[in-house]
Amino acid sequence: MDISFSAEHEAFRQEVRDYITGALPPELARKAEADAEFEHAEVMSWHRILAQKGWAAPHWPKQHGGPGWDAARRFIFSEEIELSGAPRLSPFGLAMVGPLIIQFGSDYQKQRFLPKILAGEEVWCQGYSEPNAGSDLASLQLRAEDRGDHFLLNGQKTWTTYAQYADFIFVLARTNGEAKKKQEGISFILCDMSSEGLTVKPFLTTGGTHAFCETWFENVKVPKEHLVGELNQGWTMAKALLGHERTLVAGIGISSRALLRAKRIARDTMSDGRRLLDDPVIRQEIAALELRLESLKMANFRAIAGAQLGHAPGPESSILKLRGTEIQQACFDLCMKLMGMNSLTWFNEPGTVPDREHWVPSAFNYMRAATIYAGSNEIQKNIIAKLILGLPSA
Amino acid sequence: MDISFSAEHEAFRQEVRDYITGALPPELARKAEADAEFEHAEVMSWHRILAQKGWAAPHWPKQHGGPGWDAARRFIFSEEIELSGAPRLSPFGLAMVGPLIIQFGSDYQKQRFLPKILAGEEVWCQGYSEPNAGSDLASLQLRAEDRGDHFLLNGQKTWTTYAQYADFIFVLARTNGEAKKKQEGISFILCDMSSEGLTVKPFLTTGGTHAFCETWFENVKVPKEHLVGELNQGWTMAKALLGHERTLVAGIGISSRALLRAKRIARDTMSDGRRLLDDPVIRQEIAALELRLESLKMANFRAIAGAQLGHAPGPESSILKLRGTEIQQACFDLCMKLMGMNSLTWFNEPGTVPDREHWVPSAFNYMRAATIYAGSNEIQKNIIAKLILGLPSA
Amino acid sequence: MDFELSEDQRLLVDSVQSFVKKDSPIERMRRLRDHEVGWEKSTWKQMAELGWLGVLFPESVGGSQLSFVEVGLIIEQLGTTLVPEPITALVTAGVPLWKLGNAEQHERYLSPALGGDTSLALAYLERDGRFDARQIATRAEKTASGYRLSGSKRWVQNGHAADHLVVSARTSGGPGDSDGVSLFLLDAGQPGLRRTTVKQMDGKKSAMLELEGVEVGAERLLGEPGAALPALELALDYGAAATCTEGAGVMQTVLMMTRNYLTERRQFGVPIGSFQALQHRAVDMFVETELAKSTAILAMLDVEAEDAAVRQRSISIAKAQLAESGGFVVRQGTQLHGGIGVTDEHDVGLYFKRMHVLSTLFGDAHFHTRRFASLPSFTRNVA
Amino acid sequence: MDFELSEDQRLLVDSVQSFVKKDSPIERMRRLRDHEVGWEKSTWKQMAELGWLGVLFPESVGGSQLSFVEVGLIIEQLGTTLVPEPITALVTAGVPLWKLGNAEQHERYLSPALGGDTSLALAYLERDGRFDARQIATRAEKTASGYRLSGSKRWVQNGHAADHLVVSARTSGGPGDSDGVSLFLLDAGQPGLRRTTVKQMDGKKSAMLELEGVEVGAERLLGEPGAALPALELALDYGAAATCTEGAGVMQTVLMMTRNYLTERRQFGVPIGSFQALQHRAVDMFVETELAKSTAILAMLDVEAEDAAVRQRSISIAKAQLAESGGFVVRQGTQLHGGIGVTDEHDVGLYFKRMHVLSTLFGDAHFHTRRFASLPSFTRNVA
Repeated sequence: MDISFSAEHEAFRQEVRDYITGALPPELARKAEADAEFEHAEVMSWHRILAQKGWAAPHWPKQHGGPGWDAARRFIFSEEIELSGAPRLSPFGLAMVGPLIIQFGSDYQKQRFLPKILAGEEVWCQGYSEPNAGSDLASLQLRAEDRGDHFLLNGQKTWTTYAQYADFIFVLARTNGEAKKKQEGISFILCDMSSEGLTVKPFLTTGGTHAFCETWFENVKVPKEHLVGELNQGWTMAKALLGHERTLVAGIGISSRALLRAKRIARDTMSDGRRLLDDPVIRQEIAALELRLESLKMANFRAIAGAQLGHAPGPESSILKLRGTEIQQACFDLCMKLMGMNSLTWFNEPGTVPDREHWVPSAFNYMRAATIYAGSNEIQKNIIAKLILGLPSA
Repeated sequence: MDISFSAEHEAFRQEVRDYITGALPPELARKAEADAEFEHAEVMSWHRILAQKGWAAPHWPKQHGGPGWDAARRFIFSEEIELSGAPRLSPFGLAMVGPLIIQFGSDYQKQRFLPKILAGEEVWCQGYSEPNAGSDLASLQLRAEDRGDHFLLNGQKTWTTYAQYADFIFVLARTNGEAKKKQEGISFILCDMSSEGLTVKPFLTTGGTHAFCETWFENVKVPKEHLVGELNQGWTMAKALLGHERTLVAGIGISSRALLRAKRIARDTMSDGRRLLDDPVIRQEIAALELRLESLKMANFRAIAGAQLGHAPGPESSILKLRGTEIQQACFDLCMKLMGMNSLTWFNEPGTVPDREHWVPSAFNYMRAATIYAGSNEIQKNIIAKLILGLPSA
Repeated sequence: MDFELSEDQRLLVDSVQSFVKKDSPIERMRRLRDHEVGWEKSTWKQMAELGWLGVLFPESVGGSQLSFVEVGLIIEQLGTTLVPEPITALVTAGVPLWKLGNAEQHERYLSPALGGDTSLALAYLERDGRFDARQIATRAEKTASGYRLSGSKRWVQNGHAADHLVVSARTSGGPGDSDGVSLFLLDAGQPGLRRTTVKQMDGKKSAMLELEGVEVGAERLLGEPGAALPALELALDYGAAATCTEGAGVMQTVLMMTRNYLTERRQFGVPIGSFQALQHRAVDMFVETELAKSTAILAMLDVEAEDAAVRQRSISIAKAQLAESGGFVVRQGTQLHGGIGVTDEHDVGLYFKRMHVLSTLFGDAHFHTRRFASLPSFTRNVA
Repeated sequence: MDFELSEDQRLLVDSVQSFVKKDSPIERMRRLRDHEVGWEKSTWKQMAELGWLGVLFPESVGGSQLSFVEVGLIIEQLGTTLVPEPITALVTAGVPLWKLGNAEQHERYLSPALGGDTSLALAYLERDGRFDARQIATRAEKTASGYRLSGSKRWVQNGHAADHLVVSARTSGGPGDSDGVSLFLLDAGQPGLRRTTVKQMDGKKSAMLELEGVEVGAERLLGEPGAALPALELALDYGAAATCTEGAGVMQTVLMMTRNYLTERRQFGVPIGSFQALQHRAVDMFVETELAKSTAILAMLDVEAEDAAVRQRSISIAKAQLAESGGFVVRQGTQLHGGIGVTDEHDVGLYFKRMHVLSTLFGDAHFHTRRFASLPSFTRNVA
């Protein structure tokens, strides 16, 4: 057994760190330092920088433009990006539909879509949830009627994050309303956002930033060649997509960065004539959270080591999203607590509080979404109860 | 609004406190000081002392030998007994079957049973749960066949606490196996423990003390006049019994006493060359628990004030058992933590640790039962979800 | 012991409930959070006419001097729709003004506020002070005709809109000393006073103050020089009690909002409120709400206790419980709403934000737990 | 990075698993807890013959010097049935004996223990020391021929049965000093040494020691006088690592026991494991178990780190996590078993008790969280 990254991996980490420091444009670096929310254009500019380096899609195979990294390198890269505060690239193309197309897509789809995803020339969003199909995704209602050479889409998707910027959306749509089980009769379809009949309404998060949208489809035509996989096999596609990169969902770097921020706030905040960091109660509280994060990191390392050997994700990987998101929230809760009255600030009031604290309240608010999106933690627990613990269904 | 007990009530508190100090025999007082487990005979001797004073059954009406106290006095009395460490009297006669007989019993039952319960001359135990009917009490299987002038009981009861000392047991038994709903067809029956065919096997708790028993009924004859209420109305009886004294279930005095114990342990334990009580982290932790207890106490006061006015128990009373038992456990968890290595002690090793700490590990272990017995906290939550929040059934 | 409302109190609660329903539903707060001031003078005047602003203060200054219970009941109901008018600021600035001020000061500064014609603010927080009113560096130097104030104050609730401000400054001693804290009355337009309006997370506004050699006459001093700390700490406990009652209103609202959502929202063919794990979470929200409501009553009653140690103990219990219970209730309320809970469009986020602010104002859980543990009552029977 | 077991390690785990199944199921521990000693010499010898006692130690003293990973794997499996033989005591006493002892001391005290002919104990805790090895008042005065030891030691694990004891005492300095701590080798029957056997909560036995002027020769001193603290602290970290791995075995067992109970126990006509609130609780148990298993690996590997600060950091992470996760898992495991969970007849209570002991031995969560926060790594990039 060996718990440490190899010398090669550590050298890689240094390379990544150095690269980020050198490549991140000054304006982005300033925002990164404050953990400010990046504009979409800024994210895409960083995407294109990484793409030039060949690092935009760490988990794509080499023949499609990936860097050919192992699981450990992918983890290190992801952690370093998170630690640096640099923009995190939109996952919908790179981490979701891209790998699915690589696995199940037609040659046409591969040629048409992959290069532009990789280069950051086309932006994607995800059309899964609907107003009445959230946790119960299989109840989705968006209809895709077969009209010979095309599908005709009618219905609504919600939580279509960054749809306002997207060139394409991938949707789960009902292609057979008469299937016995809800999960059957669903297809995975790629749709151009500029299609006639497609409208998008973005709305604000509680963090005060734009992320989610609602997207309506009214007689939207989609060519047949935009079906991924077989007709009515969309559920299988969706499950395959979920299986990608399950070792990166803990957000270790995000939490580590937030925790370091907490310590620095505690260092720079006075209370009772001493640094808050030197208040034994505060120090113990910060330490307790860091201990939890370190524990999760170890679980994550186990998962990576398994992936390195090509093993299927073990039980330890199923806890990463669950505890990872809880710890991310706890880190921002802690920052808020340490900020005291400064935690009342809002991001559109620069100068009110130190730069380091400026975006914390926004993140604190929006961070509540972490335990909701990508399968709420309640749904995660249902799955673990059934699949790992083998507990009986209700 | 007024949050404080009246001067009269405060005087009553002092009277109770003085009385306990004077009346508790020295040997019991010594055990009380250490929170040692009392022998059954010791509990009964204290029962008889209280009975002579007329205080054994605070919540019985005057005509049956109760002291005629209001809800506030009953709370104060209960709290002071808990705070003193004096034996808590067995509830099965005084608090459970006694009030039920007063409410629903026949004249014969009242005359036959109540005086001896009050005087501590006959000991009772409870026969509700069965091996396959715990949380799902309505599934009970103990049969009581109608044999003209008597019932014939066959089956088994479990968690018959203190059955080894009991003269009588009250049971829920199935008198109609063909009722439509499980809750129907159950009767509430009083049974002499010396009956032929009745056997008891006591077993140890994890605290190392005797409490629970299993009790078997093999063709046990019970005279018809020992049926309480109507035939097949046992479920109504059981529910009525649960409604008694819901303002005393939080165990405020128990937790207060355990918390004071924790503070004294912290005062007398050295760490890093100073008292543990002066360690800021420890002090904050004790304070946080005391704050929770004080909050629960306020909720309890609201419930008492309502009962004083004869109101039906409000929503605040439903939380008393739930949070009360959690806080009781937390208090003993805290004592154990403060004891450090001394928490490894066991009660049959006197002299190993200070008297104050001697029984803590036993109580810490057995205290786990608090969130299980008298309707597990999970069942309590089910009830609140349905009855108070009105959430839909599964 | 009696937790029943009197007939008058019940009527008062009814009237506030009908006000929030009719005149200030949550949509009003939502609209006003983008407003420069964040609240409306007409509504403030309406509240004064309803008799809500003066309940705590004596008749001599235009109040009805009932008790803080009435204030608490009003604020609790206003909390159910996050009504933005600055009543808590009136209480915290008004209390030291009332306790330390002379008749002239009362007439000039307090009475107009109780009449709804002006509003007040209390400026006591500084950068390195955290929640401690003694940790101030602002100085008030004696001049020939009065005092010259220099320093800065932060997060002055309603400081952006107040006509008059009660400002703490040292007339002697250094940061952390109990003696030497004085309170002064400043006008909003006082020369040398610079106010910067800040939009808070909860949509309310406050002000950062710079005092650049503000010259005031001796008649602006409240009470004896250097002796204001007890009244100031009393004022902060009044403020804490107010946040506890407002928090009770917030929690009760989020609890019912969540309960209703669980009942209406369907997934997997059933209301999600039929899922046991969610039911139990809702029950925990209910339990925490009841605990916080219970300690809010404690705060309302004991804030007026004669013995400062009794008052501080009860306020710290209630404020720490508010933070714990409130934090839990709004977090779980958000979680149980799922995706819509983290959109700005849904109301639960407004309550989430406000609850964080309430937990922080006048001392967070860490501050109050420590204060609780430093009182003599904590080691009673242990010494 | 590699968490795979080697082929040899896998075989080792298999052999321990088959041992606990066949030779030492939980019933054996249950029987032995009423036994005067609490463990059996024949089994101890058997373990030695299986090669389990010497894995950590060099071949020169009769060991096989693999690594602590092998020790940890053995102890983890032994933890699944609470096997009572004193391996952790052997490790904690054996490590300083190995590190500081000379060849003669190794031969006389260490080798027989590794051969299963004797057992060892480490006596370092005192009344006012809590978990800190430096806070000791026991003194070793220099005599003509060696040392005279006076003082008392508490909670010496296996101290009641050990043939030889490694005992800490001050040759200089006072409580709290890092310098001046020395370790001595005592025989069980040493004149002036009084041992009182104590039955612990978890059914194991330990000893309280009184050292009433115990005279020993200089050859009983381990290493240089006054310089033993680093080796002693190393030994305690080995002990902590051992409790982490044993705890992992305990948690995994309670998790599976609970899972099985939830699957088998029926109420309301269905298995209670179909109730969502109980399912989610079981999932939380699973999560905590996985976290503790992960940090147990960290402890196993880093306990042998050359840099003491790295070792201390990893051990403190693992030990604090053990306390948190373990406490949660056994509490919920008990709760989900309902009534039978609090009877002495059911096994879950045995694991509940042992977990408390494991959480406490070699420093509780409070101790390790504080140690973690006092290491330089805690303020790296923050200074």
